Amino acid sequence: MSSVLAIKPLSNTPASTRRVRHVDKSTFLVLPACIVIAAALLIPLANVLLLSLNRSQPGVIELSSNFTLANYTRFLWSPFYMRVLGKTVYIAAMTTTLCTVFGAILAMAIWRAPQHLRGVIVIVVISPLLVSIVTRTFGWMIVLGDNGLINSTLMSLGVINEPLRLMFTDGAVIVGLLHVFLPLMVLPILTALDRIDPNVPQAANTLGASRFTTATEVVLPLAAPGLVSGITIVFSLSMSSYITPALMGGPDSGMITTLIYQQFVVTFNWQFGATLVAILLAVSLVLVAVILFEFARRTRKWMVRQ
Amino acid sequence: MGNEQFSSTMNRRSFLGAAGAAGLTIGFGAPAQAQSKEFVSTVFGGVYEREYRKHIIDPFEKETGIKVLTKTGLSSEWLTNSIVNRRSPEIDLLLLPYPDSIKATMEGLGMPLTVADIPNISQIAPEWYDQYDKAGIGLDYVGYGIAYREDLVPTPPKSWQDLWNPAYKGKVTVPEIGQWGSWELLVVAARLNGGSEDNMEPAFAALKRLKPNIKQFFKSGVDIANLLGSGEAWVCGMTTNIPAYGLIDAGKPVKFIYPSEGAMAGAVSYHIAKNSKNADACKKFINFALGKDVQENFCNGVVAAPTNINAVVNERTRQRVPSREHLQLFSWAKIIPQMSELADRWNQEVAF
Amino acid sequence: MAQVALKNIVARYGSFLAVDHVSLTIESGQFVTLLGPSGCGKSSTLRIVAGLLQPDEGAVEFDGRNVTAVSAAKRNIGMVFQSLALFPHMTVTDNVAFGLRMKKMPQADIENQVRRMLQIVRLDHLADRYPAQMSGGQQQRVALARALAVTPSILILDEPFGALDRKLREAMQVELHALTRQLGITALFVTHDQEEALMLSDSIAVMNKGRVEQFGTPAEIYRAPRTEFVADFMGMTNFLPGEVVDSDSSSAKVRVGSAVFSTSVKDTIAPGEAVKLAIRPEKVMIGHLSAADMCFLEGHIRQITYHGNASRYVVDLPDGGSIIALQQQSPEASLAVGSNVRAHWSPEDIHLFRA
Amino acid sequence: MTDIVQGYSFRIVVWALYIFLLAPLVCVVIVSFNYEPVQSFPPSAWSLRWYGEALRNSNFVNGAFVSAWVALGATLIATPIGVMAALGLWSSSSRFKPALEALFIAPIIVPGLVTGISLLVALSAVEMRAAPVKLLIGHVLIVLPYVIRTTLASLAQINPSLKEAAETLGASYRQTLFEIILPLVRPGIVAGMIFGFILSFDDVNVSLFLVDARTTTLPISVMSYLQYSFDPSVAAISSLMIAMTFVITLVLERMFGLKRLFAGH
Repeated sequence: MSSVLAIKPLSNTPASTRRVRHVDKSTFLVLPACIVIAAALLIPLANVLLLSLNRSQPGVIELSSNFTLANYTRFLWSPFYMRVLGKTVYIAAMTTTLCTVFGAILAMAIWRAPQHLRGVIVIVVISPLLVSIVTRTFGWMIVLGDNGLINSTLMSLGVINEPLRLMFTDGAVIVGLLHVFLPLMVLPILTALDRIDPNVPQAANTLGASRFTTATEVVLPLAAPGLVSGITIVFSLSMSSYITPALMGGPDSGMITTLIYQQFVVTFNWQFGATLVAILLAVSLVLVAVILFEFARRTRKWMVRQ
Repeated sequence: MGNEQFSSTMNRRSFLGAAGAAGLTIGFGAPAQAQSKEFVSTVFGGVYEREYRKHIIDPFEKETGIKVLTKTGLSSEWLTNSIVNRRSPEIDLLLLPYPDSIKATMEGLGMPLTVADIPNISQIAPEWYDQYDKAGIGLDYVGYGIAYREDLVPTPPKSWQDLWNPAYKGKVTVPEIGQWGSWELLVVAARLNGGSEDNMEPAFAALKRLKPNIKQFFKSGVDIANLLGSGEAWVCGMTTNIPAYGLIDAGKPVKFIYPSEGAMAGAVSYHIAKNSKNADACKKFINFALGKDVQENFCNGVVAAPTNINAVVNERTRQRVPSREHLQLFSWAKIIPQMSELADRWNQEVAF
Repeated sequence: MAQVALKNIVARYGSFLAVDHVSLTIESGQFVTLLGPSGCGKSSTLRIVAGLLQPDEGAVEFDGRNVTAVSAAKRNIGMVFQSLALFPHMTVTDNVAFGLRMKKMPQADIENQVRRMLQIVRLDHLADRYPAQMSGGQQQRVALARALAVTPSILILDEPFGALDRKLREAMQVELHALTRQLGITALFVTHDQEEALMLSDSIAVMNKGRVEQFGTPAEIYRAPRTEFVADFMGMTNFLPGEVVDSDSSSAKVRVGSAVFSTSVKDTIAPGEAVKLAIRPEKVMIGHLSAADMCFLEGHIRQITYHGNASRYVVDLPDGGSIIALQQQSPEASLAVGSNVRAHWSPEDIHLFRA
Repeated sequence: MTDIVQGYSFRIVVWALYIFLLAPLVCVVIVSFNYEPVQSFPPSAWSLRWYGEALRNSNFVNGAFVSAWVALGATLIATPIGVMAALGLWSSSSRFKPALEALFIAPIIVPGLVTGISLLVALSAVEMRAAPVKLLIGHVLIVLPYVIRTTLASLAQINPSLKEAAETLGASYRQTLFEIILPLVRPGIVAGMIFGFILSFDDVNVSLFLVDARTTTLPISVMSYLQYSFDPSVAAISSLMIAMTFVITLVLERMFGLKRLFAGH
């Protein structure tokens, strides 16, 4: 209902947000980052992605001038590749959703914790990032494996007779990704929470809101910039994650990156590998843009004005 | 007037020259010299690197004064790097495993190696020279077999065929496509079912039948150690002796066998980059590494079989590596061109 | 302190005209208020004076010097924002000292000036507090001290008391009034509250739809509103439609319904013209009778509300309109809801506007 | 009543999350003290053997230094660039803003392996062969998105009139930036730097194609080591990393107070 209002042209924004000066400064400010990304990522990447327009030729990495869309049609007409793409998006979406929920809870717990405990809790939260992925996976195997802590506990309690299959499943991939990406969600939300006027949640309480309602309907919307920051980072990383799905996933938990890896370093089919990268990039960018746009649409009216 | 023009051009040219020289110095790390004092070689990590250093690099450096800079990482990266930097190689000497060694051969990355340059080649079993089109030379080989948990399996496996034993339901681990052993597994599966390198079709039907038995496709040696060590998997369907004996030596109830049909071979070989500026040093080094004594010491250290027919390894090593006669070799040159398709079919029919 | 002049200022947002040819002069030491409803352009005008917004046309002059192109940072102004905009990471002292540091004043002078300012706003005991640790009124005074510390050419206040409770607000108004007069500050104040404007200002500019409808002293604005809008905004809530039946240069006869009233006018209004009569509610009296020289309309009381010091009557007129009266006395028993009464007022309390 | 129930369930979930985060890591730390030469759990005998082994491994030690320098260098280069970009995005009302935002996330959308290969090809083409430079370029890409995103999140919550207030008090754009805006967004910048540093330190995929014989990072050394050895020295390295982070954090806490790092005021 409010969408028509929300996408009003910028010229209609209220007087106090209209800036006349510094517009040229903003161009100057984003320039170095644009140059870095263009020079270090876009140009080198374009160089490789152009190969996707060549016929598949394992072992050949030079661009030829015979362009074709064969690789793209091969992808798009294959139910198999589309299923892998679907699975990739599904796992990334699940990871991001769980990460958002639990990240918000953790961030609020840290926010409300006494100052002197904060440092310790923050280290607890970022510690998964400090352990090499291979050892981390081994840790998960100890916890989730057939003879792992969870299964042996449940079996000794008589809850189950056969070990549950926890490791090497899609669920394990999501758990593994959640584990390392949680810090990337918690810290941005936390920094956003720290800017909230403590009176605001109290005001909600006085209006009869429960703690849960206060948290979800008052506090979190105010931390929206942190949330969107975390969501875009976690979603992007999940889409492009390779090692965790490879090590923790089951026989059929492969994601697009698994195939990309194969094409680039195993079969040396860079043409098709580049096609997969182009498709992954396009899908991820569109989905991230949707997230950013949706966020902007929902908060445009109150965000900048605090 | 004319002179001024000339001198300014000169100045600019000499400035550019100096800048170029500075760039080269940064680029190559050290200025190239007629008598190479060092070269870059690849090496696997862990125990392999330790033994390699101890028995080959250190004695070689001591003897010749040539420094060997080692690059670790993944063999597929070394190969990619060499293809990309073909004109001006970053890696002088490639030590490569299957199938990257054959890919390098087919890509023509390596320069021809001759007995004249490397006299010790004459002592090397011909298969480790010929399959690289004489542009590469084998250093050592290990065997692929089956590792299993003695304490957990109902009946111990004896042949490749036993991987399909229904008693191992959900307890077998085999390599992920692209991992060491995966192509060998495909060839074994094809051969067991009337196929060959030229007819890989039967492999897929066989692997589809294997699927119920598969717990997990392993992605690395650590995976094997973790899966077998923890008992998550009982049987590892295609592994070299290295991770298997790693577990056995650690006291795990693991056994390793070479199946009755024969062991698949895992060989590593040297390839000198065609445009290497340090080819002389590399040749000296290869000759040193292929010498009988060096081979014996090194192979006893990493527990591998020597390629030098005169080298005799100790008892422990002999028990753990397959004999030359018991090896099942196959034509990698026929498999490599099919790899992209094979991987695609594997993904669609076996893995996903 | 400086004289500040706006010359024919225009500001647009796309096709929307926010400020429509505004010209205004604020004499040195004067306290001028821009008064108007929200969206009338008063905030844009104020931001143009501050240099936070570039006008599309026109010029801003400080002491006759054109400063239109000068940035806010170089105009030497002091501004109190609606949200106060205190720097949350700085103590009171650091907040007040900020502008002086920007001016590269020697450290010792900064300390003196900050101390003096905090004494003026009576906050010297809270110098090391952070804004978050202070009450709303205290924060307000910090904002004021910060703006005044730089001895600005002009003090600009953007509805600074909006967030305060009534009592605090009144206290702050008194304080601000005393302070500006004591220091002889040129000030530009923005509010939508007419009482606040009347109390604080030397002059008031009433704005509507981007234009200044009237500029004058509080007394002028209050007593002699020049337009219907100003009259309405200054609390003349009774508007009766009428028609001029006879007029000369100083007086006019106006018919309202069946009644005809005489009133004095400043310029001639031709007979037959439609007009509106405006009368302040406090000038309207309610009774059963009225004196002979008074104007009156008859109707019946619809509503009576008690306001402590006054009673408010709504009298419905037979033609469908109504009239509001504010009486100082308590309601009389005879003046109950439903009773027929006369609403009457003196002819000089009538303000006439062309409809 | 509901508040009490909600309070308890909140606390239970939070504790469950702490356990979730720590459980696998505690297992790793326990494994690192195992005497056995393969990773196994629970340990049969305790020992510090693998710590000694890990610290004697020159590849690990040198790799740790290289990783630390590369991560630090990349963070120091990327932070000003990223903060500038975030400031630019913040003050911009351009139509291209969403596109730019997406562009700035692109480095983490592209799989690291592909970034690495692309850089290898491109840098070889321009004859850039110094591994430290190549690694720095790759790792600046790793760090940049985190700094931009977290700074942007902090900026979004600054009251715009603070900027104007500083301006009316005579502050130049630079002074407003350094005295008002940057101190207020410091928590966001610090969070971004921490992520950037850690993820750069931990990176395998981008670095794999950029290291050379002289300059190899710790994660690459660890990965290579695991090709032929399966002992707990890698678990020991990981445990050392956790311990070191604890120590560094404690020192930071003593010196500056983490409060100041993670909170605006």
